[in-house]
Amino acid sequence: ETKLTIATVNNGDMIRMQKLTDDFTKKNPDISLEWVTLEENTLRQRVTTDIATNSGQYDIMTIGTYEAPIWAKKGWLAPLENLGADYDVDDIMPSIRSALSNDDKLYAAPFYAESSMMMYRKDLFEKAGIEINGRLTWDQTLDIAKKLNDPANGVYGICLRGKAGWGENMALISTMGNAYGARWFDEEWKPEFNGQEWKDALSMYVDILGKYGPPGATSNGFNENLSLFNAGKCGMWIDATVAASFVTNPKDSKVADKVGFTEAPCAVTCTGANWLWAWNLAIPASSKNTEAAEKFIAWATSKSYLELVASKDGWANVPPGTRMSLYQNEKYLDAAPFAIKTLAAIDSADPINSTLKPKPYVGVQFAAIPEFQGIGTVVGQQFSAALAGQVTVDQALANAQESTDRTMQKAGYY
Amino acid sequence: MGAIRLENVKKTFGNIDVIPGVDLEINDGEFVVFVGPSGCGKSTLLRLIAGLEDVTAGKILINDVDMVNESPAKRGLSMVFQSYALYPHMTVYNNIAFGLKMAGEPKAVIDEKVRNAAGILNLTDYLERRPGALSGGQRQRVAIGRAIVRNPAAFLFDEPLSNLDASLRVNMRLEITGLHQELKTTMIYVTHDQVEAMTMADKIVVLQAGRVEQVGKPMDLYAKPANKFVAGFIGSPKMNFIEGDYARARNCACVGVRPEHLLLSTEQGEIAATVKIAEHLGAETYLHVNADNIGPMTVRATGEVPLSGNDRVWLTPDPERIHRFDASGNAISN
Amino acid sequence: MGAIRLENVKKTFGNIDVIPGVDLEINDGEFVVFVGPSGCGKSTLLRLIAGLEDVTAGKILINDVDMVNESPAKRGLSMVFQSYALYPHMTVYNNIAFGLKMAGEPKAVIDEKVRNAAGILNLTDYLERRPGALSGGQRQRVAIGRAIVRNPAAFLFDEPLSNLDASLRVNMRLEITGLHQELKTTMIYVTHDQVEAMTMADKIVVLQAGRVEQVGKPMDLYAKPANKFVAGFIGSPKMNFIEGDYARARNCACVGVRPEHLLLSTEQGEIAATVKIAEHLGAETYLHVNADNIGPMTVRATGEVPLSGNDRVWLTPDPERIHRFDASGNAISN
Amino acid sequence: MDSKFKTPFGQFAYSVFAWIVGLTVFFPILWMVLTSFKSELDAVNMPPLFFDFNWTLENYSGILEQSNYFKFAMNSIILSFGSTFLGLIFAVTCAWAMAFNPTKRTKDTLLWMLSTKMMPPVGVLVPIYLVFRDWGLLDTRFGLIMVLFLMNLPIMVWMLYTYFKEIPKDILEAARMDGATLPKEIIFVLLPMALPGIASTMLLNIILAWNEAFWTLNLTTSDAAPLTAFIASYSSPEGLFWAKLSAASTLAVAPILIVGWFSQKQLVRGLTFGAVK
Amino acid sequence: MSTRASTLAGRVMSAPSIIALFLWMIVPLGMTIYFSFLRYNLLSPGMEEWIGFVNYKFFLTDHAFFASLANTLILVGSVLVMTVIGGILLGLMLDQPIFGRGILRILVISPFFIMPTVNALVWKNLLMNPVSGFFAWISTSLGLQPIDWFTHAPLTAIIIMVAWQWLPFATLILLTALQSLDRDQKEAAQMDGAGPVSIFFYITLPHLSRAITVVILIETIFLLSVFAEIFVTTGGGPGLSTTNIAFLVYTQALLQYDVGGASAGGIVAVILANIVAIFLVRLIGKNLDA
Ligand SMILES: Nc1ncnc2c1ncn2[C@@H]1O[C@H](COP(=O)(O)OP(=O)(O)OP(=O)(O)O)[C@@H](O)[C@H]1O
Ligand SMILES: Nc1ncnc2c1ncn2[C@@H]1O[C@H](COP(=O)(O)OP(=O)(O)OP(=O)(O)O)[C@@H](O)[C@H]1O
Ligand SMILES: [Mg+2]
Ligand SMILES: [Mg+2]
Repeated sequence: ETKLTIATVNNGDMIRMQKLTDDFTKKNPDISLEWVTLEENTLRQRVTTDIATNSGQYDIMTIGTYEAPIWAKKGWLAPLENLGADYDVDDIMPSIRSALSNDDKLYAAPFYAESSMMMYRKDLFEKAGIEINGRLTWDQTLDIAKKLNDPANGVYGICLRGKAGWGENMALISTMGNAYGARWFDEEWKPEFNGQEWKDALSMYVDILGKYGPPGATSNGFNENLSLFNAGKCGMWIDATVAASFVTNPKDSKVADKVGFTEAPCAVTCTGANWLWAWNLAIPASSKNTEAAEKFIAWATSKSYLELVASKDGWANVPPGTRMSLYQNEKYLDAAPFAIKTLAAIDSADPINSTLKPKPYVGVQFAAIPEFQGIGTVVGQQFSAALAGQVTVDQALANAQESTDRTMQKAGYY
Repeated sequence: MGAIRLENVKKTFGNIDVIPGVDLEINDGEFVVFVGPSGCGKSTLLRLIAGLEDVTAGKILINDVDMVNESPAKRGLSMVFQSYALYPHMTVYNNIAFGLKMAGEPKAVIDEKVRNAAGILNLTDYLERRPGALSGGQRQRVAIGRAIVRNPAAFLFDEPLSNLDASLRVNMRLEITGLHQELKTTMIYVTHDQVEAMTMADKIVVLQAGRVEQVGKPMDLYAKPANKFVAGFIGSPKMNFIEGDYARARNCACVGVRPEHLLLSTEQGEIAATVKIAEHLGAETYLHVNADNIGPMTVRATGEVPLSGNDRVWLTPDPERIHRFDASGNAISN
Repeated sequence: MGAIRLENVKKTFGNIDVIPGVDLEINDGEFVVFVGPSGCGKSTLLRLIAGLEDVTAGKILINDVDMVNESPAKRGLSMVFQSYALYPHMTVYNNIAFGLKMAGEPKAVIDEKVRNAAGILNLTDYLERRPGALSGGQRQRVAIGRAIVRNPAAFLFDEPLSNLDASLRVNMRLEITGLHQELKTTMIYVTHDQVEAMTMADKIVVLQAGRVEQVGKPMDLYAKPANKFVAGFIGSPKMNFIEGDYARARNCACVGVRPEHLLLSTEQGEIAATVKIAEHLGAETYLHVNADNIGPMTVRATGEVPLSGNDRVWLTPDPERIHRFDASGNAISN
Repeated sequence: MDSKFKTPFGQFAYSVFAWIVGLTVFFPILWMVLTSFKSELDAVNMPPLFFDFNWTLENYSGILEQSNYFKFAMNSIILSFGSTFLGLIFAVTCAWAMAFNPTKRTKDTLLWMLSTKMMPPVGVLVPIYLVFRDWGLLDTRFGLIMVLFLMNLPIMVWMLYTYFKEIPKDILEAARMDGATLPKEIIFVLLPMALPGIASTMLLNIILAWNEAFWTLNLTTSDAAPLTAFIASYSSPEGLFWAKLSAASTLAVAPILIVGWFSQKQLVRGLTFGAVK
Repeated sequence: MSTRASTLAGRVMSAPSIIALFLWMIVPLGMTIYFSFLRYNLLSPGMEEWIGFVNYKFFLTDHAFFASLANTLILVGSVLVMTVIGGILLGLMLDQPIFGRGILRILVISPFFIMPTVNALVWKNLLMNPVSGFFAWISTSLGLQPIDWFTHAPLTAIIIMVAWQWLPFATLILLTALQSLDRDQKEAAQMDGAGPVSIFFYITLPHLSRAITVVILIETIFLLSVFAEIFVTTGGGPGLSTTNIAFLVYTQALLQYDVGGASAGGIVAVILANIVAIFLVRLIGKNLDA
């Protein structure tokens, strides 16, 4: 009997998968599964330590689109070459697939994928007489937020991520930066926070969230904002497309039937204005159970898994964003009113060409280099300090520039 | 100036009558000693006077003013505790000065009084030390110094010497007596050591189970104990009590003879006895004997007596100094 | 069976010579008392014999076998500690039985011995209690019981009574003496109480600063102290020492007279003095006097003497019992 | 004067005041437990719902279904008790030596021991991790027990040392005279006498080991993962999660809280670190 | 008991602990010192190279270092002050007769049993959340603006959480110390005319000094490495406002995977901790006969 140790993140889709594994173990009686479920940051730190030290404690790891290319390039991941005949690799969304491949080999299979978009309260928009025509700009969004903001009644104009972290506030702010024409690094790998683009983007962020956001925005991440939105406290919310299924679920959401969806706002450009992220399953090269692990990955990311979920929990709850076929499935489109917008967002996010000016790195809302986690975290902290009013926007940018510069220098980029 | 009067003072803890009712008159300048067996309420009575415990009923008059509802500090008394209760973190100086500081006296006055007290008690060289760095006797003196400076109406001592070793005890006993002669302040002194009681007191109060058994001058108590309890309690070694025929022959329930009032002879006498243990102290000899028909008795003889275990001796009580007690233990006057 | 001989036993702590070298012979069945001022090395010497400390040099022979390198248990001695050192978590029974258990004796034997010891010590009713529920005297007995059951070659006592109150002390003193008479085992007994030393010992060893000052029978030490130190140490109240002209007139550096060897008169005598404090104990009276040209002296008079402060008295030393010392403090034989 | 409150009313009023203070201190825990019985929507309700909500066990059943709580709890028990017992063996002998056979360096050694605790764990994570990997100790209970044991050893030694110092040497010497060998002396005499101190040392260490979250999280994956790892999987899932989080939190702290409540007398009695002479 | 045998036994019996701790200290420390001179990113294994003091230079010139040093000191200092004062007050409170004192004491010491992670989660989400937290409700009920703890007073929020956790510890130790205060001493002071306040400042407080020292020592050891509370709530932010040394080293080690830099940081932290330790030892040497 083979025991697979699987590290997963503690989000709803993954937890649902854990509950459905009977289906897998019935088909593969010689494989047993051991789950290690962790909160995102802890998970990342655990699996990274494990893989980097070649400790081999996990057979399957849940990793993001950030890690996948870096690790694949270092040869830390086993290529997924035996996913089976009916797996249909070509059905995977191209943008995702390219993000997970190296030298044309797939190193991780997407479990679900997301981009970002705007969720808004149709009822409030209607009351305020706002109509959405085409893609919004950030300036327009600012106006709308101002109109919707009504703290006395517990409604805030806009909810955005404010919690520091490269996967939290920086995901959003990076896409804002992209929209304003900024980039993380120039072609020489020098950080560019001293440019006007970043200043515009950050000023807008601090302005809109500081003035029309909920209190405590600096500690709001995805979860906190989801709670707020579900409790009916946000007029708009720009965040991951996966949120769509939660905010429309009447069990958790007070506003399930009042949510509208639209693309994330643009500014000078729409390139890179929405991010691309996927949680993927990968096998560390150190695993001794590669074969069984691949079997499991094939099962968990297959089309039939989607059907399995649909049969148990309904189509609205299947993991979104990974397979094109899903978006051709009428039943899914019926059950998920947000499906089209999600597809559009994911489709339009290109990890390679996500900035107005050329860039040396891969990734929309991150740069897929090992140093980025640290840099992103530090910069994220500076930006949340700016949001908290502890430092000015200029100061925050200068600090970000300095520390990023130091790190890149220390890492030997120049 | 400190005359203290207790009028029907009662104290109960929970529902235990610790002091069922005590009347007592203490004159100004008197040295009064409370004695009694352990647990008889000596400390309790003292603490009632000090105000550290509330009385259950009764009056405590200090200089004719009822102080029952006053706080300890207001009663103008000073207390020396058995454990000394020095403040371990303060220097000797500050220990002595503490009460004056609390009373808000000016610095100069405090300084003068402290140095004065230290002078009386030979503590001048130790003023800057902490209690931890003092010997037992010195600590004791600091505790007394603390009491002196407040110029109290009366001093209260609760077994102040019982933590000291024998020879130091003798010295401190003399010092306190000397102090009393010098200050002439009323002192109430609790002890269960008869030697202290006998040598120090102007007046001894013998307590038993919270009741006053007898009040009087030491020599009166020694010579004319009011009852068997007092007779047995005062004097060391303890008085011999003889019951049975011997007592009946003398018209009483019990005859008491102090060990020092037994005439010893190796030839003849009233009571025949066998020596069990002879304790030779040089200046005197204690004989623990087994008297025929009577049982164990103790004899105290002056000087060195060449007797040892199993020797036969004869004892004759000094007829002048025989005590007789009735069946309920009260003395029958001769 | 326990004869103990110390041969040139030395002990240093760090570089302090606590015992600079002691020779001592203790015969089988003897009751030997170590006395001396605090810190003189009594406990250290006892602990060296017990094996709780290593000697720095010298031999300790128990029944003629050098035990210097044996562990305490192997020396076959029992010790009674000042603090009793009872095991608080064990019953009296187990406290007494512990040593036997450690020696691996069979249950039945242990039981018999424990009950036997308990019988001797009147502890039978308390065997199931813990030490916490015993009185001071009972605890003391348990400690002795623990020592007895092991049938030791000798008992070692380190101030076993100093934690007890005065009257209990007298009783326990008698009990231990009785025990010695019964068991006839060698006993080494440390105390700084002269009464204990005088009354209990077959042989007293007077120590000062780790050195043996004198060894002898109690009465010999009382009557013929080898030097001023022993003279002052043995006897209570302390011997009066008179120096100056008075001594010079008697061909020595210092004359010693015990308080009980001073004849007291209110009319005439050798030395005129003024009473400072008179302590009336009933059976005797201590007078603390200030002798003209000499200074403070103590007089011990039998019975009640009607004197008090400031009375003039005259003292006459008993010429037979005068002690004379040379300049270095050694006694000059009369 | 034992009681400052001469009237029953004074004492009652004071008691009420004290209870208010006490409940305030306790409130976060109370609130956590209450929230764990709410539905997610009730949990975020404004104004907060105190008792008049629909009590539900669904958070608990959800958690017990989703993760193997008992495995985590069992690991917590094994790790905290195991490291405590192991620590006790080492600490008792060491403290015995220090208290009864002190050398000139004893005090310095003790302080040095304490100072080893001042190293920030993150700083040495990588070295330890590498050592653990090479020795195959990752995700083993044994490895974790070793770490927790070493982490708490200085505190244990110090606590026991302070208790032992208070035991009169005489008694150990008496045992020695009675012929007890060293192990017997320690087992039959020293340990029973120091029992309150040992009990509270054990308790404190169980608590510290139970709550240790850095090493237990970083050196385990599943086999040896204790409740700290369990809670890490609930700390922020998607959606409304306060009630579920509260339930998970309650489950994570309940065992130790109950142990603590039942043994608080021991803890109170012994937790002095020699601060009381 | 200073026979050769027992001295030897003492050596032998303290050796295992000392050796174990020595290894536990020296092995990682040695490795850490070695790593601190390397360019060593965990994500680039095999690329380690000797770079001398560069890691130290970077760590010490980082303005994050000074910010986190200050934060560490503020955190430790404030928590100490709060727990000691709070502990004394609670100790005094619990030292009086109260109806149900046993249960009350249980309530008061409960926070000590709570895992730091849980502590942080509960405070952050259930209590301090500015929108639906309990404190927000109190503020709104009082007609005040809810405090946005983690934006406007993040360090204070952390301090409160940590202090809450350690308050019972201080209370317990101080309570035991209070109970050991000789009744005679208080009574002597009463006889000397001292009121409750004077008794507290002149008698009780000096009596507690030893216990306070112990509380300070033990708490400092744990407070220097407060981590979980920060990790769960603020992630060191906003800005650097809640980054302490331990967290800074964490960001180096597990966010940047810069083992070299983290090692240098760790060594710096060890040195700082030892400076604090020397400080404490002074304090203790005076107050504690350890
Ligand atoms: N606070 C108290 N609560 C209940 N009983 C008490 C209290 N204080 C004293 N007692 C009881 O009152 C009685 C008298 O005690 P007290 O201390 O006055 O005796 P004592 O004569 O001073 O004894 P000792 O010579 O041992 O000091 C004892 O039986 C004691 O147990
Ligand atoms: N372990 C030790 N280390 C250093 N010095 C010691 C030690 N034990 C005893 N001493 C010193 O040895 C001397 C003799 O001590 P010992 O305890 O034998 O005296 P003692 O005659 O028993 O006194 P006491 O009557 O006070 O009990 C003292 O000066 C003491 O300070
Ligand atoms: Mg008393
Ligand atoms: Mg001694």
